[in-house]
Amino acid sequence: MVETILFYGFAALILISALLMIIAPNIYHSALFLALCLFGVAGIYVVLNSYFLAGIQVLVYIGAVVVLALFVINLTRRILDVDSDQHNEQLLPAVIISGLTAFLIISAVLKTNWGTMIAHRVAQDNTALTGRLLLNEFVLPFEIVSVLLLAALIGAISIVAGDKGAQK
Amino acid sequence: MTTQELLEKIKGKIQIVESKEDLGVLNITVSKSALKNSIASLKDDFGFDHMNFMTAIDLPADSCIEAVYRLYSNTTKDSIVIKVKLDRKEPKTDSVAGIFRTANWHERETAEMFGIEFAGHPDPRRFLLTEDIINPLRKDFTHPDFNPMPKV
Amino acid sequence: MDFKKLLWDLFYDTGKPLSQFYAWAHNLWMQTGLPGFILDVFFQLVIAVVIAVFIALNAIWIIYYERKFAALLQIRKGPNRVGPFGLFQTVADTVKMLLKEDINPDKSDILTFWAAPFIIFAASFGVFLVIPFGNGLIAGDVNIGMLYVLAISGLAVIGILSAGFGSNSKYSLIGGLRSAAQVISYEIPMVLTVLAVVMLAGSLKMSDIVAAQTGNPLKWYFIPQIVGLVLFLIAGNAEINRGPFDLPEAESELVSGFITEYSGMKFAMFFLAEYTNLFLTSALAATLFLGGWQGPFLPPVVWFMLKTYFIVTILMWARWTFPRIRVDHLMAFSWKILLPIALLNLLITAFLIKVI
Amino acid sequence: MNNYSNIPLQASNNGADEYILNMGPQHPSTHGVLRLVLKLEGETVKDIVPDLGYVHRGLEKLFENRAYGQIIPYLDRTDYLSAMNNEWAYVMAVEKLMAIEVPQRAEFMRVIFAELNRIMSHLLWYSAYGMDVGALTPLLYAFREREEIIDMVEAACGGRLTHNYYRIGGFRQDLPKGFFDMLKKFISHFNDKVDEYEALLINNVIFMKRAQGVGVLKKETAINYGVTGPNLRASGADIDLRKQDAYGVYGRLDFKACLRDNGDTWDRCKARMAEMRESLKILKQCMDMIPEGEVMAKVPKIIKPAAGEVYTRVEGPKGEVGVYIVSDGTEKPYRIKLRQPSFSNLSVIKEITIGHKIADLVAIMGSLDVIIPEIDR
Repeated sequence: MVETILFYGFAALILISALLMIIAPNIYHSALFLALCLFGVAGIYVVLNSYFLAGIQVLVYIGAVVVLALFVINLTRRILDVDSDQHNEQLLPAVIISGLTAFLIISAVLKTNWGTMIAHRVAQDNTALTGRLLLNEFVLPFEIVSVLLLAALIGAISIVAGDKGAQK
Repeated sequence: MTTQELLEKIKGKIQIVESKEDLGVLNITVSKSALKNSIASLKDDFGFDHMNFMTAIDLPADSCIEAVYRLYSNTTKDSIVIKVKLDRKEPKTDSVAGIFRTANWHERETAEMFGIEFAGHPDPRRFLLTEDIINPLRKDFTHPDFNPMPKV
Repeated sequence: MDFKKLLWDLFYDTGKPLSQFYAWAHNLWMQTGLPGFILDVFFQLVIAVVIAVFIALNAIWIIYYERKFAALLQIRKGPNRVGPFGLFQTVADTVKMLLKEDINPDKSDILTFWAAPFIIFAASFGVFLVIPFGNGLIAGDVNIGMLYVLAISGLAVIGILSAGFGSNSKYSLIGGLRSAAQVISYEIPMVLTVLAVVMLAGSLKMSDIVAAQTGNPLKWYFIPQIVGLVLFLIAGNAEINRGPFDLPEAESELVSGFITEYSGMKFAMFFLAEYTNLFLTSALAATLFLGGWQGPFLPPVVWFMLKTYFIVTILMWARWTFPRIRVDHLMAFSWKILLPIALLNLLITAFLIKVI
Repeated sequence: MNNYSNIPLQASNNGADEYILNMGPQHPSTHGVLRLVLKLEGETVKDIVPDLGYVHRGLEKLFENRAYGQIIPYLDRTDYLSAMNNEWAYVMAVEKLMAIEVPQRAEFMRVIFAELNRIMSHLLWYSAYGMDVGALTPLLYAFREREEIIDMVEAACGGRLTHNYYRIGGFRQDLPKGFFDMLKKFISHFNDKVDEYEALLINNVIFMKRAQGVGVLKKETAINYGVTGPNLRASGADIDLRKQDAYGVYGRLDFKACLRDNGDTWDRCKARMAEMRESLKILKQCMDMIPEGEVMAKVPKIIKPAAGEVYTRVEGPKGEVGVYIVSDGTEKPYRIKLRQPSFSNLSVIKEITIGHKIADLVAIMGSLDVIIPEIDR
């Protein structure tokens, strides 16, 4: 009962904020609504008893990704132009790409046999479980992903540093 | 160094129109065209490396404005005053801001106070005053808002 | 019922009488046949109100304390006019704030301008959920406690950036950007030091971390983690943007940083959040390194407050003594000094845990 | 509104990272009403244009309508932190013009008050500078000692900020009883206090990191810009007017000019700290050497100098305080020009701040120790 109410509440939050994010004329507002949307997703995780995932969702997606987006908006917009135009000329490619993505998602949804996929109720304290899984069964993918991220990090640093060197 | 010695020394390099001693300091007057060269020469050849100030004096009786430059040498501890007489109606002279960079602001202030135009000044904007006050340090300056104190 | 025992329990083992009361109330509620979650929601609202009142009172006290403490350091008297020893000075200031005109600057972005103080305040408000004030005196002992703290307190950055953006002032913008950069940079050494403690305790849960340190002061984590404590204090102080890391509101450079355009109640919200954050950082330091509410003789709540205010005093001392650090030094300090030390600390801790 | 019509600054439009920041005239760290228009890239200062004149009072015009004796109080209001140094420069000029011999006791008193003023000014600089770099406590520490000096000055002349004590030919009145006891007490403990200031702010690691190597002012540049005072000596130029001109009785006193080598912000701070100690030495000597006697020379009732012009200067706390008087033989001066140190000291700011951060700009501005009424006059 409670879970159902919470689920629909968070789902509504996600959908509404996602919609607002798309139609907001101000790009900064869009980013804020994105944060709200991601917060709703974290709420869904809480409803599903995945506290760890919820925490990570807030920490990484809101605390890092959205903040980075806000940061970039603050840095790149013309300082005193409050509204920046979000309409661009590349309407056709945008329509094609989003259409393809929508097709992918919808077909995936349709092909999945939802009836047999009732979630197993995970243990209450699944944080330790997650940790154990990550470092035992899935240690190889975990490490590969971290190496990949490290490479990306070093690449980013080298791009920035190389740019500075060229300026001097 | 006494002023006489100093005068003898600089005579060769600088064309002096008039010179006098005033309380132990040599006062020389140079012509408008020779001003820039004189000051450059005093700085480079005679070691006058410090410009104390630059200002002007309005002399309506002679219908001229005197620009006054005061230089000081940190090594020989001599002072010298260079004066140049400018036409009061259209005061115009060369800027020495290229030689002494401190002259930049001093000249801007003087230009504003006396209406002198400094040719070749790097930044000839108004400096301290608002636009409506023109040449306040000239002797004949009046301001519409100025009410003199009643005589008691 | 034994009244004396109840009193003892309330002071020393607060969780037990509270859970008994909850069970009793729950039973009573269930007899009415209404769904149980309504009662839970009601209790949660009560907890929220209690926390809000606590935040307000605490902020009033902590501001007074800071002013008096600063006065002590600066050989002056501090507030001494309103009430006995100037105790009501902050109350008077708060009333003044409430009555002041709330100005929206021209061309400000109303949504972000208004949202910013609330986001910042909500972030610091949310962290109170997992602060263990005493034995069992914890609003929600979630099993990701420390992670929750980091995640929620990280939300304040959005508020700060929004304040910088929404004010439509360059000073605010620079302040907001500075602050965000600072908070993000210092979050990393902070997480790493917290991680070392979490490894020692073997749990993210706050009550577990406190319990792992036991009542014996020699077992508190400030002994194995003395480096961690120092790192945590530095990083925590930087996270809450207080001197010597008060660059975002650096008065002499940016007027008041991201708070420049705020006035009235919204300004007060920023202040409230600042002092709440000060309290929270100190409370976390006390919980993680000084054994939380544990201690002999005195009730746990008193111990907790004593420890917290001890840390608060240290942070205030630093604020009123040091000059402000420069922005690029600040970044370099985080990335080049704090981060390697924190990593090393984490490594050594992990190594020692495995060996011993 | 982008009202920078008279400011020759333009943020380049192609890159979005350059912008104009208007700092002042009401800003916590511009020391009065100075407006700086900055061109910034991120936080780095690309260009800087000072906009002055917000407190211009037309003093030089006022002087032309005042008798010689009436001018002294106005001078207190230029550099109000070292009023007596300004007065000294002026009365010295008139005395030189009229060839008045000042009594010995007055000469020593002038040195005492000039040095007290110097310490006062440096103390206020120290406290304000602490605020500039974000340390709030130095303010109170320095004001504690400044208060003692002000009490002394108040005992002597009745004024705490604007003294109006020097007169053409000497002093308004002799020192009060007990003045030297106060002075002795002050001298006995002030040296320790300077140590305390250095420990609290100047030698703090955070501050040293901020100040060292920042805003380097080369000796040649400094002289070319007419920078004087501690700012110049911090760059390594051995120029102290108390030594160069040896006016008053400075020739008979033993002290040294406080030189530093690098000319950065930190050196300027250190130079001032050392100068306070030197001033203390001078005060000690004056206390021993001061003779009894008159404090006022024989001066005619109506001061009417002969026609001529004179320029005298003293070493104020901020640098060369000069007064240029053109007299036409009447009882009012024909023209007075005040040459004050902050005017030239501030003009160098563009030279030494470009390429630094805003935080450094504040630190450099503070270390130059400018005071706006001196520039605007």
